Amino acid sequence: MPSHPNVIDPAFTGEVQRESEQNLALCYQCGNCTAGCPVSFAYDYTVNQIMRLVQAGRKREALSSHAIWLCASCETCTTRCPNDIDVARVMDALRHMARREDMVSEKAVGAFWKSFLDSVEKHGRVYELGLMAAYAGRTGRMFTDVDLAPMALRKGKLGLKAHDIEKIAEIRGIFDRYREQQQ
Amino acid sequence: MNIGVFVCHCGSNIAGTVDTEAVAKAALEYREVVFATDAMYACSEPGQAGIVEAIGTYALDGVVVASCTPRMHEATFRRTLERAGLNRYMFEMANIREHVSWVGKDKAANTRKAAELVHMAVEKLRRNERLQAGEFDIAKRVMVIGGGVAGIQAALDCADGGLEVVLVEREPSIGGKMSKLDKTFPTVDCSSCILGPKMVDVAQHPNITLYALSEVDSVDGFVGNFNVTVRRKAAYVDWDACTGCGECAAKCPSKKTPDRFNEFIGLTTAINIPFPQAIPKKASINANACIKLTKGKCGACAKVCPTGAIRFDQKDELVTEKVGAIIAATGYDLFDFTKYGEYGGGRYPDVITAMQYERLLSASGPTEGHIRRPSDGAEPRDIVFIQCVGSRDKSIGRPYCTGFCCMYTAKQTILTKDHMPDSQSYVFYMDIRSPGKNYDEFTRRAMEEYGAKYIRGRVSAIQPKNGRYLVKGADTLLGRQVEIEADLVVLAVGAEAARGAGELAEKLRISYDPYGFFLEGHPKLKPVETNTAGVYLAGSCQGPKDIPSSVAQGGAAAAKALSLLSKDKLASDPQVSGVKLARCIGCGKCESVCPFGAIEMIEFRGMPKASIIETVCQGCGVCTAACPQGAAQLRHFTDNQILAEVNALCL
Amino acid sequence: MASSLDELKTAIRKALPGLDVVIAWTAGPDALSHAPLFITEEADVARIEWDPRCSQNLAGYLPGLRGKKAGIVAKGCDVRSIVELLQEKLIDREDVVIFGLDCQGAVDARSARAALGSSRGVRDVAIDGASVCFSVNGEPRFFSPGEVLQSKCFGCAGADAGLCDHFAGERGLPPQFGNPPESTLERLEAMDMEERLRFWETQMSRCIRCYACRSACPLCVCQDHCAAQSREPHWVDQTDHPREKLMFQAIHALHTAGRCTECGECERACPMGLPVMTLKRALNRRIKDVFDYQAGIDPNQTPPLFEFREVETNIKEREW
Amino acid sequence: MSPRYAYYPGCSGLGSSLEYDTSTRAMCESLGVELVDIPDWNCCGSTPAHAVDHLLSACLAGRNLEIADGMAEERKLDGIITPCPSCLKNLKTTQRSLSDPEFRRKVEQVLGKPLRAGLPIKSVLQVVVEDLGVEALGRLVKTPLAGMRVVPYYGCIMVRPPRLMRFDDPENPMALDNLLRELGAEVLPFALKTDCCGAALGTVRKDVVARLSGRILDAAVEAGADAIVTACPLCQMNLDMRRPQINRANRSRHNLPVFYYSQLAGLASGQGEAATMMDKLCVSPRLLLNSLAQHTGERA
Amino acid sequence: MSVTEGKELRIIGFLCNWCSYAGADTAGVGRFAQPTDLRIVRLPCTGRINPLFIVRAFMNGADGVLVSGCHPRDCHYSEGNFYARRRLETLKALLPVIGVDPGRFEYTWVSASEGQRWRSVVASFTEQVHALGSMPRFMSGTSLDLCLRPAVQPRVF
Repeated sequence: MPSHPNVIDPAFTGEVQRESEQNLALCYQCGNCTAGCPVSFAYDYTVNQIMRLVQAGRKREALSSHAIWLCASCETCTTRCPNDIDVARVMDALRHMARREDMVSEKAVGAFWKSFLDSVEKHGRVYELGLMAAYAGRTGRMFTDVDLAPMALRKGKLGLKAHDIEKIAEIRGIFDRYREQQQ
Repeated sequence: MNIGVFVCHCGSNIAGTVDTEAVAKAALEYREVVFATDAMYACSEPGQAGIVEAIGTYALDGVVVASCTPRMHEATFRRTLERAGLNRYMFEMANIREHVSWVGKDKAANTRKAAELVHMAVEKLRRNERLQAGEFDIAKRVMVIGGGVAGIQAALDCADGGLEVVLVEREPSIGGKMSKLDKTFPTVDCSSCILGPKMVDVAQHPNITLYALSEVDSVDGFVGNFNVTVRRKAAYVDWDACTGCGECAAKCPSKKTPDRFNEFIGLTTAINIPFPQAIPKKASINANACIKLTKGKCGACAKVCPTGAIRFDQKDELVTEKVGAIIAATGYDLFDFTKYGEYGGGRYPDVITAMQYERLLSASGPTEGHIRRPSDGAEPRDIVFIQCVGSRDKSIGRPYCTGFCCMYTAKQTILTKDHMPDSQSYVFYMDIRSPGKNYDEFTRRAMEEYGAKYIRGRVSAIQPKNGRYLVKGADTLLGRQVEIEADLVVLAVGAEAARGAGELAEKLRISYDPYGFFLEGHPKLKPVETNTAGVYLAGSCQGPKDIPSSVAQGGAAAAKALSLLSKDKLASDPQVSGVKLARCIGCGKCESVCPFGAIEMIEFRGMPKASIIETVCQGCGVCTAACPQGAAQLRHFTDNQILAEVNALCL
Repeated sequence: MASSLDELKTAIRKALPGLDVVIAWTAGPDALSHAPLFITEEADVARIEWDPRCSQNLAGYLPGLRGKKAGIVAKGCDVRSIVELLQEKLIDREDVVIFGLDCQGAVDARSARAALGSSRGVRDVAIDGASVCFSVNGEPRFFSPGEVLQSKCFGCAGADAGLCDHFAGERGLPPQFGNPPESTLERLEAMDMEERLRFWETQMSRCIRCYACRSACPLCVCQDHCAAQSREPHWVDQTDHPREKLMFQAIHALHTAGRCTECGECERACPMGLPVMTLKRALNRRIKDVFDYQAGIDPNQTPPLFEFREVETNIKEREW
Repeated sequence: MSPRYAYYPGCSGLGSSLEYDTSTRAMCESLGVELVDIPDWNCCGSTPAHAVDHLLSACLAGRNLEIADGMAEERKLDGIITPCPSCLKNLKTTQRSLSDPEFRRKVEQVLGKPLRAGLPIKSVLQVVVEDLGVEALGRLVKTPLAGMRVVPYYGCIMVRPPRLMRFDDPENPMALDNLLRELGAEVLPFALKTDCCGAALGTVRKDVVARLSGRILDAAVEAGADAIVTACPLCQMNLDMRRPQINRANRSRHNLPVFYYSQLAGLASGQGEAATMMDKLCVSPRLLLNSLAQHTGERA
Repeated sequence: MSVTEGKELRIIGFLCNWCSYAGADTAGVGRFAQPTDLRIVRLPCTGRINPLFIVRAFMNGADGVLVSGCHPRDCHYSEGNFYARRRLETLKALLPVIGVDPGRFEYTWVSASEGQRWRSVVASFTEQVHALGSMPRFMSGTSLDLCLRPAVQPRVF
């Protein structure tokens, strides 16, 4: 775990609340989210610790955590939170902020998602073979899932050609205008 | 009328933003005001003395005090008037503190406003009447609803104080939740050993009438004169004849009847006496399980009963009791944990409630005090206790802390170790709440001496695994997930309002909170009173409580009832409605809107007329606003008094 | 209408032996408006009149006859007043015999007089489809319904609530006359707030405080205990000021809110021709919208101001 | 009138879960549910889009909603349905977020079109279980799956979060249980029916998927199942195609097949192995299908 | 507060003793500053309010009338405010017909603990009445004013 200076950013809590539309003050640290989280074993911080980091205004630690990128969005935490906090949505918000602040710690996850969206932008739909190639190129992980390829190809589960949609210009327009609005 | 006006400075509270001297000077110009002055603290000893003196000197008939809200000192100044020989209702207050000096910043505007409020008060006072409180007879009896430990205490204290007591209990025996407990915290003494003698006292007290297996059907009347109709449910046994010998239960062939007293973890017979120490010790038949009552055949109990007490044709019976006061002590119910799907929603046989565990621990329980898994009867080794099930959980509408679960869970871990030295208890908790004499020491003992492993975190899910249960929790102090394989899981279910609490509150005309707990008159200063005169609260019906608090509140409610009924007559508030018979045309509109049924139609010289039952009228004035002729008038708030206020303000 | 009248007379003759009195209409001093007739013996029956000049609502006489067996001749709109009296238990159903009639519309005497120029020489009035025919000195003069009929005849529901003990003529929907003339309420709605106040100031300055509106109202049950003249409580001052007179009209409107059937007796009786039913009409409209209630329909209902719902679905309370 | 829905197949239906898409279409046809493909539909954005930005996610999903809206009236559509829970969650989340006028304005700006998004959005499973009733499927059964012991695996988001999905019990869903029982299979209690398989982390964190999916396989075997039945393309891929990776990581030798429920529905109603694309499954169901055929043969 | 500047208007409040009067007290205890135009008449219950009090107030020249009671279901007398709601809702139809702008009359519910809410009700209602200005007065006749006014008008300010 990287060490961080004990810097507290009081505005951070409010930013997360706005972005996620959840009231973080409702969290009383019962740990139910952690208890039910399937990916917790791979986290650097448990979910309730992430919630605590946000409550405590510890922006760097929260946004550069690995946990937020390993969250599988399975919604177990949201479903069982006794205070009705949409915890998965808070994790979403933290990812958005980490990306904007350039603090993505799980580069591979970030890269995979970038490749995924690039594929969507290019074809309108996900072109799985192209996605894998792009992801491999971006991360240098040339052998990712290469063991599955023969089986997938044999079963016809990996389309060899992209299914571009007809009005691909519309999709590109969406991405263009989205990027414009972000600036 | 000679009116005196006293304008209070309240130190600088009023005088800081109101020119009190100018207000007093203005008041001298109002009709019939013969004296006006300002005073530093009107409510103080010298302030009141000044009022008394002015009443004598200026032969005042009425007084206006311009000071704080009447909700604060109206009663104070009314007593002052009485000391000076005036009628207490010849008094009006102008609220120039809360409604003027504390909320307005502009001194000129405030002063103008204060003067107008005084003018309004003077104009009303000019139309005030010298009202006299009436008196009415009262019944020196009290009804206690609910025979748990709080109700038992209240009943015994009232009875010892000389009142006749009617104790109504819904179940076949009194004793309530406490009678189901094995031991009590923090002394670990036997629950039935300390409660039993009190239950026997109830049975033997000459002043107590006990209606078990009975519920309140309806309540009417008012303080001092309630008429309560009690439904005595059919036991299918003549209790006058039943000796409680138990022959019937021994012969009953319906042996697989769910056992309510044992929280459904054991079985009983269709006819039974719920537990050995039951009071009254009488048999009753569960009509849903009885073969005779469901299928028409059998009747084994009737054949063996030595006194011939069985009555298959028995019906519910209604009895009406006249009482002067009512003490509600209806207790609580346990949270239904099947709402938690992640804990199995009731599908896992060895995930049980703490009360069920209590019955397993009890020597008089279905396992005779041996801890056994309900599924296979095996003795468990690893036991997980989960706290806050149905407490502090907004998502299922139970945001409050039940308050006693931390303690009973600690007790149960101790008893577990006592019963099974090789066992291991785990407790998942969020916070340990143990304020109280010897309470925190007790929870520490559970950990330090009895080796209970406390883990700070909630449990997310329970999953069956290899005949055991995988309990998936978190240790938030460690920042890790925790998975424990348990043989038995005990849920510390929270308390919720007793079923039917809302309906009873409606009958008693008392308020209840969103969760169904009855509302006390004031959270600090009237903890056992309600806003309905003559109705008091004891025990967990007001909010979850442990045993000592319930007993204390039972005693407190009894003291209130004794004090109320120590007088021979009660005074009635004269600020009630009255009907001028000459104006009334008998149209009955007032009768149809009265929320209290305080208006009856009478015949007067052959004409229909409305008549107010003054002791029932609460003084809301709904009738006055409904009467087109203005015949019904709420005293002290008559049409003319309010019109005078409106005219004073607007013309 | 002639055959209805015969039917009516036959029914009354038959019922009269069991009744103390029957109230009907007969020719009165005003050629445009028939007067009430109190029948106690059979000879009176011949004097009964039935034509569009039978405008007066006779129901208001019933509470005064309480304790007697009374028959009453009633148009559809009059029956609604009887329903209200029953609802408020001001009359006893078993003591009242209702003779219903197939009304074709009733003349508004004031407008008719204005339209004709004078009431002199009017012998007969008949309604024929879309026009009202006055026979004046043997000459027929035709007018449109909007010129000479009562405003309540427009959109008449003809309801008798199944209440009539006898019915002369054919039951069924009365004639529909199309759009009524513009009402005072509609005129007021076109004004701004101050103009409305001035309107009432002008109107009320003409009021002579005769209380004919109140005396004519079948639902003004208080009569000599009316709040208008009492000092305990002292709602209205005796000063001759439009404000006090309007205050009385507000009292009348609010006291009859949810009970008024808009029978129009108050305006018919007003010697100054003041639009005193306007306030009641405004309240009724609201009561229909908010409480979905109309007076005079069902004797077993409770008027809306004497009951409540915990959740009032049509009330939109303001958020602060 | 037979129900008619706009159908959103999702990207995986073109590739990795072709058999799900194909068998779902066949099942709907035999149930009389008419599917109108959303013309020129695009990817909903899936997990990457909502994980990166809500606006982008809503715009990608929103375009599909807009197209469906456009034809709703003309084609008299009862709603939008999709077989994929992940697509479902994205479409439903988008619909919900659009109730915020400020957000809707932004989305419409990026889309360049106004949005109504008023059609109800459901999973195919929900329509079958709630609207038609599993009995409707039961009536089609020709060769019951007798003797087949299965555990239903719902995945995380078919029923979660409950306030968004509004379908079945979030902790103990029974939709698939009841459906499979109707097909004649023996449905075993399965405690892990809503536990996570690792979802989209497969490519980047194989360790996570190996562990989570491994647990599900362990539990299924322990329960005594012959097969796992699922309703989610991602779950199926993790449990099926990634099986070698899982077995390698956990040193396990699990070989029980993972079906889509729609494949089994087709099989039971007599559509045959080819039509239900049994050959597309990576872990071969051959042995199980053989014994099923034998079982049926014996009874006949 | 802008409305306190300039001329005060005449606003009458009819408040029930148990909830809203106590709520206004709570606002006072909390020192929640309010415009000074409002004068409060204390009644046991909103069910005591005859709508004619409000008509009377407007006839007498009030510029605004505010009624406040316990929230529905919280009435001290259990039903008073339910009757009040119906009566006042009916009154709303009468006022505009006689020339009283609907914005001059409002009713609401404020509990004993809602001091802040009371403050904002008073502030926004006062502002609303100020936006409408003074209630137009009847021009004819002055005799009544003389007979109902106090013998001598206070003129000390």
